[in-house]
Amino acid sequence: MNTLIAITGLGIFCLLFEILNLRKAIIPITILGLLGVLALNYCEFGTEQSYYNNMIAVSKFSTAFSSLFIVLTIFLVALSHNFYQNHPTKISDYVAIKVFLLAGAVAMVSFGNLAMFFLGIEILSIALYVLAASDRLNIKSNEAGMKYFLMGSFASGIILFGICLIYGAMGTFDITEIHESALSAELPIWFPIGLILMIIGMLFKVAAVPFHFWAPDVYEGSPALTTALMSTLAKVVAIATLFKLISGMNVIASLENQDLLHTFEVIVVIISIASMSVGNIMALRQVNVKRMLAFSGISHAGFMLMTLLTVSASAGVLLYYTAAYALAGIAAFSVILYVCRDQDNEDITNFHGLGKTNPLLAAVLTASLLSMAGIPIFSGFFAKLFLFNQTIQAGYIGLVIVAVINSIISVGYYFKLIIAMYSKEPNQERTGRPFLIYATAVVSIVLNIALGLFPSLVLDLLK
Amino acid sequence: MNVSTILIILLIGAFATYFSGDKLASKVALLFSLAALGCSIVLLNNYNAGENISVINSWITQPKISFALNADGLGLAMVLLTAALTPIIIFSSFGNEYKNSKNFYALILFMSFAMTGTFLASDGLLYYIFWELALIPIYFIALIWGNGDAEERRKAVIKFFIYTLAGSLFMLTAFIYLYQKAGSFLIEDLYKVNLSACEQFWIFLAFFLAYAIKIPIIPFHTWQANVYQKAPTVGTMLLSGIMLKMGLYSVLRWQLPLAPIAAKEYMYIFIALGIAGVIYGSIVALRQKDLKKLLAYSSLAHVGLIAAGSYTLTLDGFRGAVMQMIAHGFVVVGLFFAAEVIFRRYETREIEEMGGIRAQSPKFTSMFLILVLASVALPSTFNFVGEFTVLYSLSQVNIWFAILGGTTIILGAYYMLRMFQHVMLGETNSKAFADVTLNEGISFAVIIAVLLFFGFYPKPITDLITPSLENILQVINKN
Amino acid sequence: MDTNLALILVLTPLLGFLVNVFFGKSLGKTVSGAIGTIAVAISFVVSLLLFNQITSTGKGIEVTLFDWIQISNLKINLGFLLDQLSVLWLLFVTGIGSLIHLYSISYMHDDENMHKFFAYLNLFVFFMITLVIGSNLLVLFIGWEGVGLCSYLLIGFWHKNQDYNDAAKKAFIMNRIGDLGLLIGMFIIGSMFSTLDYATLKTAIAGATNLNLPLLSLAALCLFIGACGKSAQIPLYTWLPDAMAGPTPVSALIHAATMVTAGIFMVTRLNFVFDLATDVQSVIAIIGAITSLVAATIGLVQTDIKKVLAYSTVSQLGLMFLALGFGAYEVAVFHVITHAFFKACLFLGSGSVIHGLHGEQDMRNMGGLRKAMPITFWTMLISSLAISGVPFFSGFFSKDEILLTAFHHSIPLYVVGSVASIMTAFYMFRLMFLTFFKEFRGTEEQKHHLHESGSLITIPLIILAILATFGGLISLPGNSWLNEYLAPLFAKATEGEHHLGPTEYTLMGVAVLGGLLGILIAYIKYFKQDNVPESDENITGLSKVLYNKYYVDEVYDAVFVAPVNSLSKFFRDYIETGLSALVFGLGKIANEIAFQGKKLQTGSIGLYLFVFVLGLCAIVSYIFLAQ
Amino acid sequence: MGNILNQIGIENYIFLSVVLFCIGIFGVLYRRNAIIVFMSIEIMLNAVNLLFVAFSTYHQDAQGQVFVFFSMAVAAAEVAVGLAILVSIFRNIGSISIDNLKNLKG
Amino acid sequence: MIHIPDFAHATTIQVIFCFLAFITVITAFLTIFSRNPIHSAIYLVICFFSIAGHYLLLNSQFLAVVHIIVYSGAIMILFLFTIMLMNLNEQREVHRPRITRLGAIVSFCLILIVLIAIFINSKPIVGEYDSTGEDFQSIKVLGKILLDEYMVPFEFASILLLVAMIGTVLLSKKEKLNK
Repeated sequence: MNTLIAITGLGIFCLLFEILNLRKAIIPITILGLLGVLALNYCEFGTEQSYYNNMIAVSKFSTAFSSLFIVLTIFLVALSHNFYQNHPTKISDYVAIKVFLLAGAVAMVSFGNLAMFFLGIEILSIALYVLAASDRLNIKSNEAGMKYFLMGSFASGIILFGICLIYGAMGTFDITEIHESALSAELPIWFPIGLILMIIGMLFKVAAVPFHFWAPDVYEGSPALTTALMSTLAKVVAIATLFKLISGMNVIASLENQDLLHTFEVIVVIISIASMSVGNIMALRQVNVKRMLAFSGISHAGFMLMTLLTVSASAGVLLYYTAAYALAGIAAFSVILYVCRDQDNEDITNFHGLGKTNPLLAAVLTASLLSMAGIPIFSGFFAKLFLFNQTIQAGYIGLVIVAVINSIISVGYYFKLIIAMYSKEPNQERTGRPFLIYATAVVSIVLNIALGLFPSLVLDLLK
Repeated sequence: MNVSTILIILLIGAFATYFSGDKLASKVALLFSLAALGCSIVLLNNYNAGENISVINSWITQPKISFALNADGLGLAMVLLTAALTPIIIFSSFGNEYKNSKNFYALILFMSFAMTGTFLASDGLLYYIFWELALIPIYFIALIWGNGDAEERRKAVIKFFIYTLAGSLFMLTAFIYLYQKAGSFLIEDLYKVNLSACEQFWIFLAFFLAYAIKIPIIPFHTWQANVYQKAPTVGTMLLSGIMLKMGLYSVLRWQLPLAPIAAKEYMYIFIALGIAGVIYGSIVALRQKDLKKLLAYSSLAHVGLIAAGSYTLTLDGFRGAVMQMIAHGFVVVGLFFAAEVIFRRYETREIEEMGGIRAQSPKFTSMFLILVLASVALPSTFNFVGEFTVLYSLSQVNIWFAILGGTTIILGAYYMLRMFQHVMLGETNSKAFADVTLNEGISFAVIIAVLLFFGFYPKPITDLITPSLENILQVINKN
Repeated sequence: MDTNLALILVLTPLLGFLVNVFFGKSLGKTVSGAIGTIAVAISFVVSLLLFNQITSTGKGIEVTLFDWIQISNLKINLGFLLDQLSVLWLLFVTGIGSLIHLYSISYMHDDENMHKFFAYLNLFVFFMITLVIGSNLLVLFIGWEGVGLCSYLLIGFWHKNQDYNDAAKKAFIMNRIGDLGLLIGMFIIGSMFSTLDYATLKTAIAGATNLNLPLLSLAALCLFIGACGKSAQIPLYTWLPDAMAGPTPVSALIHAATMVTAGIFMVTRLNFVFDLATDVQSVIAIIGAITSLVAATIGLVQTDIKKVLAYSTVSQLGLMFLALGFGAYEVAVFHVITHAFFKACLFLGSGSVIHGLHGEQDMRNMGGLRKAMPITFWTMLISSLAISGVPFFSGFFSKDEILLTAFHHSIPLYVVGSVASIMTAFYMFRLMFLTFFKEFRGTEEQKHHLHESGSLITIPLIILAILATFGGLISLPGNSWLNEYLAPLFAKATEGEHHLGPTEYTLMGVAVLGGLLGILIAYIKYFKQDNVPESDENITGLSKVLYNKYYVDEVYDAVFVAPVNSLSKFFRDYIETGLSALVFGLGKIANEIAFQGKKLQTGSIGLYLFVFVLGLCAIVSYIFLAQ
Repeated sequence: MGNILNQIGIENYIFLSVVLFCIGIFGVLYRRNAIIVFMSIEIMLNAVNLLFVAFSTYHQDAQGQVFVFFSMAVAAAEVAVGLAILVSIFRNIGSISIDNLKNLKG
Repeated sequence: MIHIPDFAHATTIQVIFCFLAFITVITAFLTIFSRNPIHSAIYLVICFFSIAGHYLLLNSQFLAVVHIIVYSGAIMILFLFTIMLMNLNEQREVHRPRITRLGAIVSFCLILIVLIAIFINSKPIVGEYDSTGEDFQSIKVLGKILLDEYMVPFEFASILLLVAMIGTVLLSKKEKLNK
């Protein structure tokens, strides 16, 4: 709860700084503030408490994921400095929106009441609509914003409908109560329908097939930093929320009660397989790196959805996977931001010869791509390992084999980028060594590798 | 002192090389690789003295993964192979200039590190990690410092990477499955798992896919020739000299003991595949125009035989396979180095453009010839010891295997001598060919010395590996 | 003491090799030649000592150096067995070897790589000694392959000529085919008796109760294939004539006197195995007889002086195998020894001729050398008489014994052998007449330089001629020292000891008459009628077939080599690319799907939402309506 | 005062709401004019709001109605942002047809 | 099963419900089908009013009022302003391809059938709808719940609005480029 309040306060401070003409201080202060929030959040870890009539329920799950979100936001804010250099008057708005977005995100994983969940997801979505369209003179950005907005509010409508049906069945919005009564035999069918509709809405947010169409377009059109945010923070938030919804409302047991569990699992398996396959195969032919990473994100969503098959045991795995994925994503995007800052597109050709001009960044990007591809010592590998382990334990060996095949396909496009960096001649001058970008890139990839070397640190958090 | 020391030396070496700058890199790398060699020899002594040189630390609690390195005779033999070949490979590259040599040599040491780890790891997952790690450096070495048309090279290298990764991911799946049964990735625990025949079949197949691609066994070899051709010679040496042996070693260490029923059941098929590789590789090698490609196919033939030996599930087969691995490691490194020596002078790998070198460079010719002869397993070279043992074990399974596998001594002689004839002999070449330099000579001499010494006196190696191979055999035959 | 002696025996040639390899160039030609010769001579002296010891004690010496290869059920030592057979072989290997080394000092003096030549020769002797004295089959195999290697090196000694290199390669590969057989034989024996050691094997076989005879026969057959390769028997004989590409001393040493007899040595060594495999023995006899006939017919029309001798060698080896096939090992050994003497002499003589003619080998361009090279002529004449089986020369005794043995076992094979000997007599004298009689047919320049070779060449010739003359004394019919000497080796009672009765004398007479008949025909054809073989393009009919060696090379080429090569091309061009395309194909399929998939991503919100709704409907209806 | 649902039945509210919701979806799919599409989304949200109120009565519980307030706030916020985006698109390309938004594809 | 109203004996409330429902659905359709955006907006306003009527029918007067204020008063005005600002009329509307319309109709029918079918399939609510008699939807109660129990979401909604505000400003603010 304190975390949420602190984050909101920080957002408001950001706006105040603009008024006070302390524009230069915004980013450092925000970063410091977020670090403070992180510390605060860390202090809350381990306590199980609910606040304000169970509006906010702090648990290990929520604090752990909140910490991850905060860390990601720190990186994203750090990257903002260079990204918004040409928009000095708007920087406070951008940063504030990001901080508020974080507030929404934290609310989404620590909600104790569906109202908080809905507001959280709407804050997140609206902030993203704005950020996606924020390059207002750029038609692509407009288009991205519009597409995201239209489809996002459509999905919001469906989520809302789902919430409504759940309320109709339960007569309450409180998660704990829902959890308790989810097993009662007298439940009207509204409850599972509502659940499914909510889950579908969340599947849209995580960009799972067949609700994924927006992702590549929006990722491509949005300003690069927004894409970074969407592909790391937003995706992680969405999947974590979905997980929390399912575990928090006792969905599995409830569905089992109604003999729907099997079909539900079939659906999850199909969506997971479809997401992986579509994401990976479609990424093969992409020339725009952001678009490629969008498809890669779709495929990772497919992987993450596998945790839904083993909800009771896989919270730690999900945390680990999301952390690994998001950190690699941050590292990759900081390099992309650097490379494409003066370009009007993000085509692979821009990366030619990066290995020669900026070996460090090239190494970071390589490492992050390797992590996403699941090559050992990078945390991406362990993430996949734990995930596969969990899934095989649950008996879905076929799914794992499909996942394995998909991992193989994914190497194809990740390595396209690596090859471009190392084996082609540089086609442009790359000057400047912006400190924040370098720092973000290096720190995030170091964190990623550290996670790989000591997976237990994160994995055992949610035991 | 335990086995992790070697790994630490190599890892530090990789970083030290990177930070030592382009000028010093090669020397620093050589120094560290020699240090690793020294360390492994000391460890060998300690091991022979009965000291415990294994390491086991818990690493990840859930799932239970340990940082476990265990050196038995087999592992040590392979580590020694790696440790001995790495300095030779590094030293052999002294005649070449590489751009960004600090990266280059650091990658070599890193690869050596990963391969050593593979040979030592006694935890399934740790093993897998090292296994995959070894892939990355060679990928970059081939991609960045390779030769030939850039586009072709990219294609070949990416194919190699994806292909090998594909195989190993199935192995990973198998490991995870085994973990479910054993509750641990430790090799002892995995050995104890009781699996049904059907489960074993799939496990065996998954492992086979990984190893068949890495070794390679036909028809999974298509990456090999291209990559060997495109990679810089150092990369080719690493690949053929050590990395292939990872696959073969793993067959013995992991595949067979983990799925013994399947191994016994399908033994004939896999032996047949190995032998098909022998014949096929030899025949394809006959008409190769590119020297490195020819050597690649010869390698295919040889490893086919080694694989066949491993799949016989007899002590002789195992022993012969291991000895042949070591011998082949040295020989193939030497042969590729010979190709490189020619390339340094003639700037070509096309056999047609060579010839008439012998008259100009007697020393080189002699050394090359000895390597060629070792490669065709002339008695008194170490290769013969290995090949004889393997063929003997095959004959114990079925005499036809020995006869078909034995065609390698005919076909091998055919293509190698044919190659030698066209590369070295004939009317004196119009282009001048300087005889080997001292550096080059030392590399050759070391390799040849090793081959001849063990050719006459393989006992140290036999004694080293036999107990551990017996253990493996015991696991295989436990039920 | 014995160990040291054995080591000196083996290692001196190796030392000579090493010295010549590393320092030969700087030592100068004469010195390196001398080193090579002395190294072999020392071995010869040691062999004499050993011979002495063995004849006095009558027991073999066993030397074990160390464990070599460990295989679960058989342990292979690196060890030596010096018994009657091996010492006998040693004597003529090192003895003739020394002579040929001596000869080579002069013969090879003009070659820039003379030190290498001696190095290789020394290496050969080293391997040959190893072959002979190895205490088990695998040590024999070291030598076996080692001599093959040296043969390869020496055939291709003039490496600038690719034809020579081809010949060398061919020799090596043909040998390797045989080696595979030998290996398989070893495997079978090893698995049957758990040993490859001669002595142990012998006792094991003697003590075995229920032997798996078919398997043992298979082993014997495989071993015989090995022998075929090394000793140039059908079907693996074609390398030997080609091997004449090497310098003539090499032909004398390796391809006449020593290496090619390794097959006979091996069979003799393993007589206890072959004795049990009677079917295989018949095969050996038949193949030996056929080889001897076929080679002899080819030899009839060859014009290259060395080729004639080469086919003669093949033919004689065939005769030896004929004897082996009948279990008459000591007869074969006897012929090996006499053959070594006269054939070495013949080769060295021909070398002397070639040397004198500066490399000319075609007999059509010779003639009348008798006057210019008297010593060469006389020594060669003696040897020719010996090989033709003219009485009281060494060849007479040995050949006669073979025919005698054949007669006792199989009349048809006897006939074949006899015909082959008649032909031998014919072509040897054809050679003599064409080379030494009549007028010189070469160029004026050659004629101008005609001269007798130096003493280093003639001395070995003379020694060998003497041996060729009197070598037969070691096994006179009815009173054979050799048979007694070798008797401990053989499991069965000796076969060669024929009681000399009327039949035997008749047969002897027939053989002598046959030999003389051959000489007579040659005399009439090439001396009286003054025929000179036609030049290549004019040869027709049967003689064309013979001249082209029955087109065996061509047939082998068409049946084995060409298919393998075209298979290789096929594999390279189609299978490899096909497999590669298959793997790439998977990637291409994925790419193609991606390409099509991209079209689905039209950018139209309407479509996206449509799919969204469809997905929603599908999921909801699957969960709630599908039941 | 009796429960009004006794006379109408919660099912009917559900059906009405579903129909309305589907009309909203239909509108989103059917129209290309972005403004009308926004309106259709509003219809969807209103359909849900209606159901909330009906359920609120069904459970005799005010929480459902409270939720409607939040839902309205969300709707208002969405519309504001959506229209802002729309306006900037209109400024850039002079059209509000979503069919013109097809630059990003593939 | 669908409870078919017995029109003959329909109570007033039932009649009103049917009427309102009819209005709602029809105007919703008309909103979509109108060529002129202004007409659409006006139909939508009518639709909102009819929904407010439903609220009144369900006895939640406060919500009805708020609904009218927010939707008709605020949101629709925003729509109308925008429409007018852009000077939209029928001519602006591009021709819709037939496939789009077909797709829209198909998916409409599909989702309608699916959802209706599910709800019909479900077991009907039997028995009386209980009425506690307690006041649960007066302003007083609502205020209490909203500002007490739902205080946090209430506050949080302010952040939502703040974000929307900042966002809107951000999207429409012109930058001084050369600063």
